[in-house]
Amino acid sequence: MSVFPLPVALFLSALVSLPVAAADMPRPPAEASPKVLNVEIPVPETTLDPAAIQDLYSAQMASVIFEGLLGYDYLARPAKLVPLLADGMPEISDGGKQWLVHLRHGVRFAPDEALGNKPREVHASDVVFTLERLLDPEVHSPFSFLLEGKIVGLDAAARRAADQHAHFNYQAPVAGLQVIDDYTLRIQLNAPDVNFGHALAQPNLGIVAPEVVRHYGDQIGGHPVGTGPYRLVRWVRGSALSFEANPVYRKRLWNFDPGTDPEARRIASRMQGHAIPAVPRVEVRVIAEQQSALLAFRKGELDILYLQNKLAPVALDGRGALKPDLRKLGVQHEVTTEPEILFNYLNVEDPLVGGMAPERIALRRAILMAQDDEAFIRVIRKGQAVHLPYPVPAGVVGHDPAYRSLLEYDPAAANALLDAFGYRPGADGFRRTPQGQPFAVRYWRQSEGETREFEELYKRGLDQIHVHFEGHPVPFPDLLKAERACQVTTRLGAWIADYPDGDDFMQLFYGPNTHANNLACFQNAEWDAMYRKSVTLVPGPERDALYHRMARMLETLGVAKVSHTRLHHMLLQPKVVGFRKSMVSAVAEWPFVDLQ
Amino acid sequence: MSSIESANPTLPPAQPEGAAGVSGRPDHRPSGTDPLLQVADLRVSFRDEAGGWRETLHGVNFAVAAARSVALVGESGSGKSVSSLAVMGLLPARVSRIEPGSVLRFAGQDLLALPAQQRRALRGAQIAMVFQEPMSSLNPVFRVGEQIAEVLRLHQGLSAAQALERARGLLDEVGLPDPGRRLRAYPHQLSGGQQQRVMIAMAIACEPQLLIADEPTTALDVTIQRQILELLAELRARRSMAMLFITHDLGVVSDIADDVVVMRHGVIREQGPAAQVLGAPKDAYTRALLACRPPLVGRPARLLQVEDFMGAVEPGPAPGVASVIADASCNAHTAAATATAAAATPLLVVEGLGKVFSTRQGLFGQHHFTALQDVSFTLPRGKTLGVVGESGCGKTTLGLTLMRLHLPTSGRVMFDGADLSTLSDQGWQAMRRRIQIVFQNPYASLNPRFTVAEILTEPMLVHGIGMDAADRRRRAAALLDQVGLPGAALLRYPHEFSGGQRQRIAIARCLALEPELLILDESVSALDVSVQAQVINLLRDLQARLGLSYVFISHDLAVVRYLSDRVLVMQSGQVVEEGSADQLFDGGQHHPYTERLLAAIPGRGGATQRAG
Amino acid sequence: MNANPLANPAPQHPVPQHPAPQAAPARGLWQIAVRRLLRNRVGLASAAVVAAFLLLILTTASGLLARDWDQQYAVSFAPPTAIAGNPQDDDAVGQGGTGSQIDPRAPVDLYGVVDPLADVMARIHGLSAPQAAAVAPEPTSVSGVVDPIGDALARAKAVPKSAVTQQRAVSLTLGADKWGRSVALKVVKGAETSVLVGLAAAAVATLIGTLLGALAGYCGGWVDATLDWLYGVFTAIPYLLLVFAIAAVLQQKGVTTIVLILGLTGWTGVYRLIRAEYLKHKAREYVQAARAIGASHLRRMFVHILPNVSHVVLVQLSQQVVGFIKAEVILSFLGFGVPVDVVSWGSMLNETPNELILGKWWQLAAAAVMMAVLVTAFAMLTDALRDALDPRLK
Amino acid sequence: MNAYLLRRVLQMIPTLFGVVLLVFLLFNWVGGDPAYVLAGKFSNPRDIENIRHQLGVDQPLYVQLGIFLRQVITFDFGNSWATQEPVSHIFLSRLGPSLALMIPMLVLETLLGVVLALAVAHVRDSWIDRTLTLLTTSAMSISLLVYIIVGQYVFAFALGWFPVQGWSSTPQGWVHYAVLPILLGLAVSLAPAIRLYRTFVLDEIHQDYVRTARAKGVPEWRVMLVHVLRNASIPIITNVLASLPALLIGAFLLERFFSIPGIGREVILAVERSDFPVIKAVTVAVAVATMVFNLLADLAYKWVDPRVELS
Repeated sequence: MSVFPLPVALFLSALVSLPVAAADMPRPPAEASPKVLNVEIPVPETTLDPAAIQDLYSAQMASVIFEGLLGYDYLARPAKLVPLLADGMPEISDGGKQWLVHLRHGVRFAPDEALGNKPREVHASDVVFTLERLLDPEVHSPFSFLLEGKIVGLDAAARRAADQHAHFNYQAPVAGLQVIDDYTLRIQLNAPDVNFGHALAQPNLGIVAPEVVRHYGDQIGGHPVGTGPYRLVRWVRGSALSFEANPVYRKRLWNFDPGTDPEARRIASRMQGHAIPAVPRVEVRVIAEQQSALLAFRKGELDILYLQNKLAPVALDGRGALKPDLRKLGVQHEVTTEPEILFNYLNVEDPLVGGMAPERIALRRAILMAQDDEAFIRVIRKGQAVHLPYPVPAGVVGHDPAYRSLLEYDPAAANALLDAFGYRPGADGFRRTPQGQPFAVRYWRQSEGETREFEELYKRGLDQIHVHFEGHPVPFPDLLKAERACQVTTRLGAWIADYPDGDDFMQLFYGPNTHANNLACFQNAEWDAMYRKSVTLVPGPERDALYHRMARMLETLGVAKVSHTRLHHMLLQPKVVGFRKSMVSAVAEWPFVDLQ
Repeated sequence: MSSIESANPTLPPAQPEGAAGVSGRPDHRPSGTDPLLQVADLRVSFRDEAGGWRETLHGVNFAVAAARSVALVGESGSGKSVSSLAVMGLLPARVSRIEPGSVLRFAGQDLLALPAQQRRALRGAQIAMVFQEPMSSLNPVFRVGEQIAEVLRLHQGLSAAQALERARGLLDEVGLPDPGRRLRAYPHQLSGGQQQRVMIAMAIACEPQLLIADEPTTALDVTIQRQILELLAELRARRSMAMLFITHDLGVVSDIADDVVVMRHGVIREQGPAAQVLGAPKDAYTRALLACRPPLVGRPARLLQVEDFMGAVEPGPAPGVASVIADASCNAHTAAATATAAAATPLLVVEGLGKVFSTRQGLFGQHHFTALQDVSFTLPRGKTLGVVGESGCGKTTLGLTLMRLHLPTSGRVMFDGADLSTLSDQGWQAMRRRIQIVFQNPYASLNPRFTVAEILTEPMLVHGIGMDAADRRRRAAALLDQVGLPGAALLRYPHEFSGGQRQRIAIARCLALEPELLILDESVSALDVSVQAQVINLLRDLQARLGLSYVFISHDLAVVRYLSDRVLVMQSGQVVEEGSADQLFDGGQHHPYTERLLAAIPGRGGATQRAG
Repeated sequence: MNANPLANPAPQHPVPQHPAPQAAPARGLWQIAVRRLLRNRVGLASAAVVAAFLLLILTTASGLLARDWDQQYAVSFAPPTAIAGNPQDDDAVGQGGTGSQIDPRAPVDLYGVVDPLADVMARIHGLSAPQAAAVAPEPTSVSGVVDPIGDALARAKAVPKSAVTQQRAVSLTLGADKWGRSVALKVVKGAETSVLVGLAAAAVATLIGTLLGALAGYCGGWVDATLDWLYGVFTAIPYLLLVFAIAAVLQQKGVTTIVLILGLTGWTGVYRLIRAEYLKHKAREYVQAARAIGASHLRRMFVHILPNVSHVVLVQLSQQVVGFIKAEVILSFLGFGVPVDVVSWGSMLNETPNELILGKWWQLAAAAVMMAVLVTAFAMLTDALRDALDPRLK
Repeated sequence: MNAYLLRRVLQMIPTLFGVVLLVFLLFNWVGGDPAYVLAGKFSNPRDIENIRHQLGVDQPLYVQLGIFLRQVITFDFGNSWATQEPVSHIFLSRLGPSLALMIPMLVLETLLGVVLALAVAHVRDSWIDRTLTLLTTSAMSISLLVYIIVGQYVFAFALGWFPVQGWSSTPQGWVHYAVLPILLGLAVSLAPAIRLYRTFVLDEIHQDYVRTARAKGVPEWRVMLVHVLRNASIPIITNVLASLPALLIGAFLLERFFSIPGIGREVILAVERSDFPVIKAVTVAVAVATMVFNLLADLAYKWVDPRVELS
């Protein structure tokens, strides 16, 4: 008279099936080998195909498996390009249009079944393949912009494939990509481009082997084979990744430029001459909920924690220093600012707030002036952000720490401005348009995640200037779509540096980028002319002056107001040495750290 | 002797005394004078809704001597079941209690003083019980064999195999054919009679000294009822058990009991030897119970009712009510119909009526069940056609088909010259008010959320009878009067009425439409005998006054005979015999099935004749 | 069942009793149920709690209470008064305070850009010079121009920013949330939203379920087959995905959307029960009797059967309310919560994971306790209702 | 029996078609356009168009529906749009953690629920029963979210009894990581289970056969554990089987808070990314599982209740 045979049977079968599933899983830390670096990422990775990667954390993972021709010096501030797979920096000629790259000898792809389980040396043809692949329509790389319009003949080849819905022809020669020998490549650009070196340093242009890509077909994202310091040994998608030192990695020693920074010099003095990578195994876990990550760090389950500013008050005291309990444990703390901007923009094409009539400009400026950046930093960012009025953040070429905004928080002035332009309050206390129509400003945000408090703050701002607020959370894909279609009235935009140059930020308002990155849909001939001129200038005072005018115009016309940039707190267990926050967020630091 | 019993000529002999001693029976058999079971001043209270206690047994005294059979007789609510459960120790805990001072002695032991453990050891071993509903009283998910074996293993410590072997013998003893196969059957695979035999086998398994049988035959068909009674009597004799037999049917008593205890409202009205109580009842209530059953010979104009003996409790239809009925048109109409009844065409002619139910079986297969087959009869105006048969014979299907609540698959129903089965929906709606039905269960056939006024005015509303709400209400009051209920009842809800009163309301609802034909589907079967007599009297009264025709469907032959002019005997969807009511009961040559039915009437030739 | 309380359930064949019509007033089944409910002490206490909540909701809905829940009363995360005086300034954050030092009126270099609103801005800045003087020593604009909205502007500036901060309380009865709003007011106002969402969604779900269930159970045949197919489809789709899908269809965010999401996904249980009830009652003799007297289908469905299954509907309704009040919390977590200008317990609880780890437990406690009290009371009331309405006990 | 099975399986087809149609309409009609997510930060309309073409979402709806139907029939949903991981692999690899969490939870819930329900039903209407009813009702009225937030904070962080989050499917890892989520899930689900099973048991306790058993002298424990339980297990088993398909989606909140790579978390991710192939596959799989388990429930019904005829 057994009553529960079925559930029991299922339970037993589940137990039996566990060891099978375990083949895929990382070992728990309890039985891990002595030197293991445990790190977390807050968002599940998507793919490890460098070309297809679009998110930060996948890029970080890829950055330790793949290497590009160039990279960044680990210690140098501001960011400094250094050769990685290239043997020395490229030789630039033809007024900046011709780049001659020499490849390092003896660099080998990690063994893989696609390569006959043997390591294979990297040749120039692999580089060509990698560059071409970024524009292959079938890859639809989110980072194709790195090369788009830049290399002679490459765009035409890509368009041919796209128009005919055909495969990209990797056999057909591209005029701008000329293999001279196995170790030499000549790249011909359409126009001089001072930032092309940054493009080559992106993890998305980590060099891949054509045989591997062909072997795995659409599953290439699950089989990364690169030349980098680590290789992926276990992968539970969206949950955990285990890396081991790449056994065929070339001999590479710690040798970075600390400059004059004392902290960097301290790190350098300790680490110079160390092997790269120093830690044989890295365990990466996806921890979506922030407090889970912090709790895990406190329990010693994580070695490195990116302390998101929501939780900063738990670990930091009022002066931004570690709290005593953590200090007592010997936890190390590193603060940097993110190379990013967060900015409120208003859609210049919007039927309600858009247009260049003075009263519309006044409305936009009033709305922006009602946004309390200080409250944003204090309440939402828990103080872990820095007010930033300028579109180019610190650490990025072109930044001006002395810049002052025209649109600082001043609700009284904003009210006066609206009064002056005839936006008079109606019976309900909310302002009407000068024509006497009631109106509401629709604030967009993505419905997932924790953007609700952005909306709350925005509403508090509008409440102060008696403008009717309408919240509009939508799923992220819908938000992107609406933004590209210039349907979003206003939103808190965010942009993180793809490469550490001001141009990466200024292009956000370039007229022709409307329906792409120009989210405010701002199109102004004068501004666009200035932008076009800025692209041709080498970073320096002349370009800075241009940038200042461009930034100011965004304010006078009420297009956008840059708000802040986040502080990036890294917490490190005492045993972690050699850590310095990477200047480029997409590059992971762990090949360069060691555990005591 | 039923065929089942006679199929087993070699019944195992009763166990000798010695064997019983081995099986653990305590050796203090009561002496000749000391009764086996002594119930003295038994008072039982139940918790009422307000949380207080209400006494329902008011000091009951009776005794069961060893090897004697005592019948505990009473209508529902008399306390007879409570008494038996008190003896068993099965009264529900927390909501009931036995008041101090009550005495329950069994075989010299004070039952109420026994620890629960010993009390439990008595149950099933020395006092066993058989219940009314064999289907629900058997555990549906265990095989019959396991259930019988359980009691043997519990009380006699037999091994599983031994217990099963004993169970097989017991099934054989209670007359179940092929006991080996039955052991492995589940209760639902057996018929009601077989289930009751299993229950009895379980009860006698440990050779109890006392068997309590609580209405063990009420839920069964008459022929089965007869067999079970015979089986119980035989077992009792063979095993010299004492038996406490609980029933509402005095007819059964004469067949089975040595002594009779008559109860009403928690008090004992009369007790004594069966012959004395049934033959020369001293108590008015006992006399009433005996008198209110329709007699099997003769046909008095009116059945005697309890009130006739004990003074009015419920108002019956006062004679001469018809003259005060307000709605004259109603009577005019029916009176006219009655006047022409004899000369005109028969009201109802049924020709070759058939009904087949189809159920899907398997992927494509269909299973056909023939509920009615080639049923034909004629019902003249103002007359009553009785339909008798056991459950499943198709008599209810016949009634529903006449009402077009089922559509016939063959044959036709001609009502006043119109073929009902071909009638359009509109035509049927108009015709519908002329044919009405009264169902068996007065508790289920009245909408519990309607007041009596709503119940009575609804048919008028649907058929546009009456000028306005006030008029309809007036008519409703008149209808109540007609069935002998006070006008104040209009404001009340069905649950406030007794079964007999509810059945009157159901009849009044039909009368609201001034029908010509009433189909009475077991309409008095669920009622206590005393109430039954009232309703039967009412029906006869209404027929006389309004000229109604009845199709009276029942399994109770005595009632059918009393009410009907002609009788159909049905078996398996077919009419096996038709004839006038008196013919059928005259002792002449009949269809074997009819003979069986007649033979099964309880107490035939016994108590009822005396009463008649 | 006073006459025979042996309580072997035989709902179709209760033992007859003989309450000859008495002088007592007639009692319908509803009155009996109410009387039974009144006698149930636990049920009565629960009803009192629920009634208290409903009263609270009436006061908030009418604006008598908690109208200004959105106002900033205290400093961010001001603790409850009871535990105040235990300063937690160690996690007050200093680094980001830079914003407060910026003077919005200080002149800036336009880098040669022409400001289309230069005149107006100059006037505004000039007018506000007296207030701005303290922090902006060099007003650049002309003064003395009489501005038509000067009064309003002066009023607007009468309260300097720093003063506002000083006025804010350092502790509140139940503490404050991150914006300094009173948790007490939020939890009271949130009750309104949560209960209304629960009631409205339960009404929608029960209405749909009852209608479809009645149709399917009563009509049978192809109607039943079609509705059963629909039921099968709805129950086969995982609930979570159904929520997402319906949320996607509804697009708009708001309380109505939540009600519809819950209602459109929650009807299936009611449907199944009501369908079964209708199947059962359709065969009952009182319905057959109604058919015999010629009552129409609609009449039988809604006049005869519906009142007899209404206790099932009522119990379902109150069970759904309980379920939906809880579901609103999960919807909030999934991003389908109430808009920011509305507060509900779900939106409050959704803020708490981050707060708890900061040691700010009071919002979590307030919302969780209020919700637990109401939901418990409602559930107990539902139980009492079911007992009171149970036809078996008649 | 075989005919019954065949008919039941055939009956699943229209339901499955309804599921397919509903999911297709709901997500294709109004669901987000994944191309915008996949195109990345720098994208232009041409990129979007290209991606839409590659995903096939620029095809007419009926063609897309046809493709969907083919996918359902072959049970091959291709690759995830967001990660290019084969959907079948997503399914298989995420199922383990979900089940490793949910099955123990269900087993414990059922066992404890039944034992406690029997105990409570045995002392029905006593103060123990009333107290437990109040306790379970209160326990049920607290949001799942509160259990998780507080439970994780108190037991994992403050007390340090369990790891805060993480996952591993080795037996040791399971003991290490799964215990707290299972206990929290149990804390949430046990109270409703007890209440439900209590009503099932009470329904049986009032049946006539229980009285018969007592009249036979069967001891009270045997009445409860053998007679009552066997009958009460009919609705219990049905209930347990009916809740099995829900295991596939799992306790997504638990998975999310404890970083458990189960299907529930994957579903939310897929919806956030408009990863239609994953959504479709999960929906269809759960729908099929639901129908299969409904059938199993009916068969189990037949198995425990000899009265049931399959027709």
